[in-house]
Amino acid sequence: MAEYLLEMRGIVKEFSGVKAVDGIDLKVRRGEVMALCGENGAGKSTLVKVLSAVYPYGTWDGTILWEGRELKASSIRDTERAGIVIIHQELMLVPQLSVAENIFLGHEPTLPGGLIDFETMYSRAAQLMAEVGMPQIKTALPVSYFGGGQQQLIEIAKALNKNAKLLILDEPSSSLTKSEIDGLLRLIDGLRAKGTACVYISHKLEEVAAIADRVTVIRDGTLVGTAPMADLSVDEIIRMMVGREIKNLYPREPHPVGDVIFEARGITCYDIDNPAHKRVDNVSFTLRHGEILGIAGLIGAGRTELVSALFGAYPGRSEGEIRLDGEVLRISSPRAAVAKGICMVPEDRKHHGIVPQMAIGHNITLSTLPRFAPSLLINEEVELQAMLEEIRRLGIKAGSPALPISSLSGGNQQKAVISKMLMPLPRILILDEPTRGVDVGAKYEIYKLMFELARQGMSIIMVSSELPEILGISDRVLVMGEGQLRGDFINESLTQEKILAAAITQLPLAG
Amino acid sequence: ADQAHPKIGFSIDDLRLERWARDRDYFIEAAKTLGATVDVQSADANEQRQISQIENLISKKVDAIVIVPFNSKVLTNVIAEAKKANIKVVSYDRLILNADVDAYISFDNERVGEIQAQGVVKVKPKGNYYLLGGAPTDNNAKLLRNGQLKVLQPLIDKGDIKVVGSQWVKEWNPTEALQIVENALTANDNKIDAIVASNDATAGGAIQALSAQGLAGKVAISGQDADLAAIQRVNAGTQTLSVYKPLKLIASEAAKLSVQLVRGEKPTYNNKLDNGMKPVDSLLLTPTPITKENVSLLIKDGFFTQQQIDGK
Amino acid sequence: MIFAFKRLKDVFSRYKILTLLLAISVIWGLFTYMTGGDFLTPRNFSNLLRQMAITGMLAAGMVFVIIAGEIDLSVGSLLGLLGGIAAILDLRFHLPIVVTLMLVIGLGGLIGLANGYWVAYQRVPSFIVGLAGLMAFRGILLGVTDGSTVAPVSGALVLVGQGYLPFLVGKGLAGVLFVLLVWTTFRSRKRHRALLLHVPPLWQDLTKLVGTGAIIAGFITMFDAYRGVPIPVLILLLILGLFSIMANRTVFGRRIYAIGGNLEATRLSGVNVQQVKLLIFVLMGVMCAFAGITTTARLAAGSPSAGSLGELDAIASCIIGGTSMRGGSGTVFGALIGALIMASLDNGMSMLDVDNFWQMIVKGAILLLAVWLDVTTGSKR
Amino acid sequence: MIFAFKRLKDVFSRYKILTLLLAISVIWGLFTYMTGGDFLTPRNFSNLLRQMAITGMLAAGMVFVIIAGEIDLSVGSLLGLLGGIAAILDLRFHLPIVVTLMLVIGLGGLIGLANGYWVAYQRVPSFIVGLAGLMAFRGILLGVTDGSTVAPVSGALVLVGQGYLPFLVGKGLAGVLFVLLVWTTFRSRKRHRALLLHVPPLWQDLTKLVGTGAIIAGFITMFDAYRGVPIPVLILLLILGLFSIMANRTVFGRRIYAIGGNLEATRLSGVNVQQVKLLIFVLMGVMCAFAGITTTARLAAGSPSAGSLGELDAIASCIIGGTSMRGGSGTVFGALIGALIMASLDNGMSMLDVDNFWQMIVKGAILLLAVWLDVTTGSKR
Ligand SMILES: Nc1ncnc2c1ncn2[C@@H]1O[C@H](COP(=O)(O)OP(=O)(O)OP(=O)(O)O)[C@@H](O)[C@H]1O
Ligand SMILES: Nc1ncnc2c1ncn2[C@@H]1O[C@H](COP(=O)(O)OP(=O)(O)OP(=O)(O)O)[C@@H](O)[C@H]1O
Ligand SMILES: [Mg+2]
Ligand SMILES: [Mg+2]
Repeated sequence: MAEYLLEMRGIVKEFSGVKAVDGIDLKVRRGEVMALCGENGAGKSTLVKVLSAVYPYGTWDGTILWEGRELKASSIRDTERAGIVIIHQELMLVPQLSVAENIFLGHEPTLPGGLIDFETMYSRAAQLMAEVGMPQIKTALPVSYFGGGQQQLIEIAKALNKNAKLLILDEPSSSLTKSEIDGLLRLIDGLRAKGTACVYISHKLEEVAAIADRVTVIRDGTLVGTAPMADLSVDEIIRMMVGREIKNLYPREPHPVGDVIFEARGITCYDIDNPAHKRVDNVSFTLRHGEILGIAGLIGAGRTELVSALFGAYPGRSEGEIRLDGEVLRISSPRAAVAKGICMVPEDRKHHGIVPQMAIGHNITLSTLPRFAPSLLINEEVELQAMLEEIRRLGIKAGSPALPISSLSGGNQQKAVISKMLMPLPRILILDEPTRGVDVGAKYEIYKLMFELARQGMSIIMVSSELPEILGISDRVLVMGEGQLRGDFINESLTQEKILAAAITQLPLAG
Repeated sequence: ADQAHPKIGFSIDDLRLERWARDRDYFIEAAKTLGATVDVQSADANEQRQISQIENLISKKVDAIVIVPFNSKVLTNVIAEAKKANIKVVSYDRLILNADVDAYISFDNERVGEIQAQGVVKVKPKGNYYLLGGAPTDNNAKLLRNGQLKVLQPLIDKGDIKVVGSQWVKEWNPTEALQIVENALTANDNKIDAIVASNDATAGGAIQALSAQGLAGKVAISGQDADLAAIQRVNAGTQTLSVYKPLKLIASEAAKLSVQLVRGEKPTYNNKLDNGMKPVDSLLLTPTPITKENVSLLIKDGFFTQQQIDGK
Repeated sequence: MIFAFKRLKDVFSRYKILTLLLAISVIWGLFTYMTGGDFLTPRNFSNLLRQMAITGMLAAGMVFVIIAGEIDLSVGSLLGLLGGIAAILDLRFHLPIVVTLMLVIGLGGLIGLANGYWVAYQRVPSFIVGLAGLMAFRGILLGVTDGSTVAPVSGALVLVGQGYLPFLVGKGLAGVLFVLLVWTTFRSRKRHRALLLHVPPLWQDLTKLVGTGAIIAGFITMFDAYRGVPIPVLILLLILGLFSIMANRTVFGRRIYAIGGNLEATRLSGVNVQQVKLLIFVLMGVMCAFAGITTTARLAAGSPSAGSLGELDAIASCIIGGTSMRGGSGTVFGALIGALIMASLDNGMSMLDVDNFWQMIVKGAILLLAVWLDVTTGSKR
Repeated sequence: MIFAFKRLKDVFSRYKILTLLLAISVIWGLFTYMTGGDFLTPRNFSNLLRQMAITGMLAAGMVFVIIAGEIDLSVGSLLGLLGGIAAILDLRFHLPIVVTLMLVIGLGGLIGLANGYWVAYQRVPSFIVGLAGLMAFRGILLGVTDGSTVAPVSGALVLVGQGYLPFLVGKGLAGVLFVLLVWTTFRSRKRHRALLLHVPPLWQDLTKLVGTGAIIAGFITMFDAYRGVPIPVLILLLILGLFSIMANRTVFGRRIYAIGGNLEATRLSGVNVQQVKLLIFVLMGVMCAFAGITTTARLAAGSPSAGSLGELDAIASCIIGGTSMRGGSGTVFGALIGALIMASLDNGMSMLDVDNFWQMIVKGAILLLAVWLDVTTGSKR
C-alpha cells in the first residue's frame, strides 16, 4: 500500500496561454484533512478540478497517482468510481428536482423494471439530511425552495451519499452560519475517523486551523509550501498566502458619523409563493451619514429580502416607507434606487452580479454608461480611462479591462461588481455578503475601501453572516431573526454571544 | 335541411388565392337562388386540414359536399365517411381519385397546362424555353407540368425547342419566382425566348425579372387564373396569355348540380371519367386562353369591368 | 409529513392543469352553444380526437426535447418523409404491413439518432440541426416521391389511421386499465407503510379511483356512441400512459428534467448527459414515425406536403400545456391538452364557418392569451 | 499591454469572420467554376446582393433580438403584412411615395412595439408572441388583401426595390465614406494621445485604411460595371453601418449585449431592461417594414404569400454568422455574411438549374456544416 492515497506531481493547467496552475505538487494521506489555502485566483479550484476530472486527463500536464497507481480519468464517472468526490465552489444542484432526487442524481436506486425506487430514495435522503444537520427538511420539495445555505448542505449530503475515499470540499462554508459550520467540521472529523481523506478549501482560516492536519498554500499557481497545521498559526498562513504580514484583519478607523439621513419604516415582504407568509416582518431602522451599519442574523432571517426591498429588487409584494433626507422615496425598481443614490451589491455574484461574457471594463461601467455618452455615441477613450482608474483604485488583478469578467477569480469579480455599484457615486451603499468567497488579502482591501468611503461620507449597509466581520467593521449592528428585527446595538462591547442570543430569541426550542 | 332548402358544404383548396375566392362568391350566389345554403371551408393548401374540415362538415349533417381537393389522391377515406352518412359528393375542378364521388365538374388541370404551352408556342415556336413550375409539394403543379410537356415534348424532340432550365417555385411564392428568373437570365445571358409559368402570381414575379432586363414583352410567358394584375399585363403586352376558367359558369353549374343531386333529380353530364375506383359522371367545361385579343371576353362575362382592367 | 407537502405541490401542479381543463370546457361550451349542439356530439368528439392525434404524437415527443432545453424544428418534415416512405414501402414494394411499420419506426429512430448525434456529441445548437433537417428531409421526400402523391395505399395501412377498436375490446381495455390503477394504488400504500412513510387516508385514494373510473367510463361511452375508440386515439393514449410513467418514475425520465434544469450540474453528477440527449432525439424520431404513419393512413396516401408546419403546432401545444421554453419543466399530459385546445379551435371555428383569415387571427390571439394567463397567474414570477 | 490584449482578441473575433469569408470564397469559387464564370460577373454580383437584401434586413434586426436572448418568429408574416399594406396604400389610396413609406415604417414600429410589450412587460415568452404573430399577421394580410395580389404598384415604389444609384452618386458616397474613415481614425489617434493611452503605430492604421479603401473601391467598381449600386443594397449597407455603430458605441447597443449576457445582473445595475427589450422589438418591426417595402417594390405587387418562412432564413443567417442562440454575443456584420452565404447557395444552385429537392438537401447540409465548423473551431468549448 502506497504511503499516500493521492500524489499530484507537477500539475500544470493553462487557459488560452495563461497558466492557472503551474507545477504544483499535492500529497494526501489516508484519513487526513489537507487544507488548501491561497488568494483568489491562486488556482485552488483549478487544481481540484484537475483532480476530479472536470478537466479530463490530457487537458493538463503532470501526473496523478491514486493509491500508488497513475490515474488517467476522462470523466467524473471515472474519478467517482475511484472514490474521489468533489463538492464544487459553485452550487451544482438542479433547482426543479426534489432534494432527494438531487442527492441521488446519477446514482438513482432502481426497482426491477427500470423504475426508480422512490421509497428507498426518500428515506435514505432523509437520513443523509439529518447527518448534515437538517433533520426536519422535506426531501420531496424542489431545491429551488431553499436558500443558499440550505442548498450548500444538500450538496454536502449529496457528496456523503457517494462513499468517498477522498472528499474535496471547495469553499463549502462560504454561505453557512457559525453553527452550521461547526456541524460541518464535526462531520468531517467523523469521516476522518472512518478513514476518509479530505481536501478542504476555505478562506475562513479559523476553520482551517480547527480541522486541518496539514496545510498547503499556493500563490499565483505555484506551490508556496506544505506544513503540518500544528507547526503553523493563522497569521503564518496569511503571510504565506499574501506574501506580507496583515496585522489586523479589520482595519477599523475612527470616522465621524453624522445625522440620520435614511430611514426605513415598517418594511414588510411577503413570500412570493405563499402571500400569507411574511419573509420580512415590519422592520424599521435608521442610518446615519457616514455610518457603517451591519445586519447580522441566521441564514434565512430575511436579511437579503430586506435589503433587496430597499433597493426595489424584491420580486414579490412588499410594503413600507423609505425616507432619504426626510423625503419619502418611491422605489419600484433598482433603476429608481440608483437614480436616488442607493446602490446594492447583491449576494449572488454569479447570477446577479456579473455579465459573464462581457469585458471586465464594460461590467464596471454598466450602471453609468450614459455618463460616457455625451452625444449619441459612447466616448470610448474616456470610458477606458475610467475603467483603468477603477481597476487601479480597487486593485483588481486583471490583465486587461477587455478580458471577459468570467476569466477573473471570484474575489476580483467581487471587486469589479463593487466598483460597478460605486460608479454611480451612491449616498447609500448596500453590500450583501460582500466578502463571501473572498480571500483574506482582498477582504482586507474591501474593508479598507469601506472605511475610506465612510470617511468620505457614504453610508453603508453591510449584510454579513460572519460575526467577526460584523463586529470588526460596523458602527452599529442590527440583528434579524425570522424576518423580524431582534436587536439594534451600538458596536461597543458587543460580542458574538450577544448577537446570537438576539438572533435566536423567541425561537421555539428544537424538538 | 330539407330538400327544398338543402345545406351544401363547400370545401375549397385555398381561399388565399384570388381565384377560389371568386368561385366561392359565384357559388354562394347561385346556390341562394336555388334555395340552398352554403358552408364554405378553406384548407389553405393543406390536405390534413381539408380532411378535418370535411369531417366537420359531415358532423354538421350537410346534404352535399362540393370539394375542390388540394390533393386529389388523399380523400378516399373521408369520402367513404361522407357516403356512409348519405351525403352527396361533388368533385369540383379537380377529379378526386380512388373515391366514391357522385359527380365531377371541371376544367381539367392537364388541359390548362396544355393551353399554357400552346399559347406560348404560338408566339415563340422555336427557341430557348424555361419551365417555371408551381410549388414542388403541390400535386397540381405536377399535373400542369404534365400538360405542358404533352405539347412541348414533341417540339423538344424535334429540336425546335430547347429547355434551358426548369425550377419549381416554393409555395407559388412570387419572390421566389423573381429570383429564379433573375438567375436563369444571368445564367443564359438573357437568351431565353419563352417562359412557361404555371400561374399568374409566379408569372408576375418572373415578369419583374424580365422587365429589369428590358425583356418584358419580348419574352413569351404564360399564366393561369386571370388575376386582375395578370390581365392588365396581358393588356400591356408583358404577359402573353393567362388561362381563364369561366368561374361563374362552373360555380353556378356546380351549385345546380349539387342541388339536383340532393333532390334526387338527374343532372345532365357530358362525359364519364375513370377515377381509379369507378367511372364518374362528369361535366367538363372548356378553359379559355386570354390573350390581348380577347380580353374583352372577361368584361362581357362580368368577370372584370373595363375600369378595373384600365386600373382606374 | 413529506407527503403532505408533496400533496400540496401536487394540488398546485394539478391546479395548473385544472386551468387548462377549464379553458377547454369554456371553449367547448362556447362552440357547443354556437353550433347548436353539433360540436359536442359523439361523432364530433371522435373526429376531434382523431384530428388532434397527429399533433399530439409529435407534441408527446417534443415535450421531452423542450424539457431538456432543446428544440426540434425538423419534426414536420420528418413526419412527411417517414409517412412518404411508409406509403412507398406499402404501395411499390407491397411489404406486409407489420414489416412496413417496423421499418418506418426503425428509420425514424435512426434519423432521430443522427439528429441527436449532432446536438449531443457535436454540440451544434439544436435549432440549427432542426432547421437543417426541416429543409433536407423535405428535400429528400420530394426526391423520393418525385413531388407527386403516392396513392392509394393498402387497406391494412389505412386501418391504422381510420380503424376503430371493436366495442368489446375497447371496454375490455378500459377495464384492464382500471384494475391496474386499483392495483398500483394499493401496492403503493403497502410499500409506503412498509417504509414507514406517510400513507394518505383510504377515503382519499378511493375518491381518486372512483373519479378516474368515471372519466374512463365517460370516454368509452362517448366513443362507443359513435363507432368505438379510434386506433390513432388509442395509440395516443398508450403513449400518454407510457411517457408519463417514463417521465416521473424512470431514471431516464428524471434525468431529462435534470438536464433541462441544470445541464452542468447534471454532467458533474456523473450523468452521461450526451447519451440522454441522444435518446431524447431518438424518441422524437420514433414519434415522428408514428405521426407519419398515422398521417399516411389517414390520407390513404403519402403526400409530399404532409406535415408542413407540424413542428410549430407541436411546439405551441407543449407551451400552451405549460412546458417552459427554458427547460426543466413540463408534462406530456399538458402537451396533449395543449394539442387538444388547438384542435378544438380549428374544429369549432371550421364548424362555425368562420372566415379563414379570422381563424388565423383568433388562433394567434388565443395562443398569446393562453400563455399570458399562464404567466400572470403562475407562481413563478 | 492592455491594448496588446485587446488586439489579440480582435484578431480572434476577426478570425471567426475570416472563416466565414473563407467559406464564401469557397462557395463562390465553386459556383464560378461550375457555371463557367457566369456566377462571378458584375451582373450576377448585383443580383446576388439584391437577392440577399430582404433576408439581410430581417437578419440585421433579428441579430439584436437573438443577442438579447429572445427570438421573433413573426417577422416573415409581418414582412408580408407591411408589404401588402404598402401596396394597398400606393395602389388604392394613391398616397405620395414618401407618405406611404413613412406610414408603413411607422406601422412596423408600432407592431414591433406591441410584440415587445407582450415580451418585455407581460413576460410572455417571445417564442409564443412570435408564433401568435406568425398566424395573426398572415391572417390580417389575407383579410386586407382578400387573398389576391395587389398590383401593379406605382413606378416610384418600384424604384425603391429595383432602382440603382447613378454612377456619380455611388462613387461620391464611397468617397465620403472613405474620408469619414480616415477622419475617425486620426481623431481617435489624437484622442488616445491626449489621454495618454496607447496609440498603435501609424503604419498599422494606414495599412488598415488602405485595405478598407481597396475593398470599397472594388465593390463600387463591381457595381458600376453593371448598373450602379442597387437601392436595396445601399439601404442594407447603411443599416449595416448604423447598426454596427449602434451595437458597439451606443448605450442602447451595449445594454443589449448585457441583457443577453445576464438579464438579472443588468436589471440590478439599474438598467431599465424592459425598455431596452421593447426598443429591440420596435427596431425589428421597422426592419420588417423595410423588408416588406423592398419585397413589394421588387415584385411591383403586394402578394399574400410574401415573406413566408422569412423568419427561418433570418434566424439561420444570424446563426451561421456566429450569433449565439444563448444570447449575449453576435454581430450585424456576421448576420449579413450569413445571409450572403444562404443567398449565394440559392443563387448558384438555381443558376446551375439544380433540382429543387437537391437544393433543399444541400442547403440543409451546408447550414449544418457551417455551424458545426464554427462550433468545433470556436474557442469556447
Ligand atoms: N475557464 C477558465 N478560463 C480562463 N481562465 C480561467 C478559467 N478558470 C479559471 N481561470 C483562471 O485561472 C486562475 C485560477 O482560478 P481558480 O478558480 O482556480 O482560483 P481559486 O484559487 O479557486 O480562487 P477563488 O478563491 O476566488 O475561488 C484565475 O486567474 C482564473 O482567472
Ligand atoms: N422560493 C422560496 N420559497 C419559500 N421559501 C424560500 C424560498 N427561497 C428561500 N426560502 C427560504 O426563506 C428564507 C430566507 O432566505 P434568505 O437566504 O433569502 O435569507 P437571508 O437572511 O438573506 O439569509 P442568507 O444568509 O442566506 O442570505 C430561508 O429560510 C429560505 O430557505
Ligand atoms: Mg475557487
Ligand atoms: Mg442573504
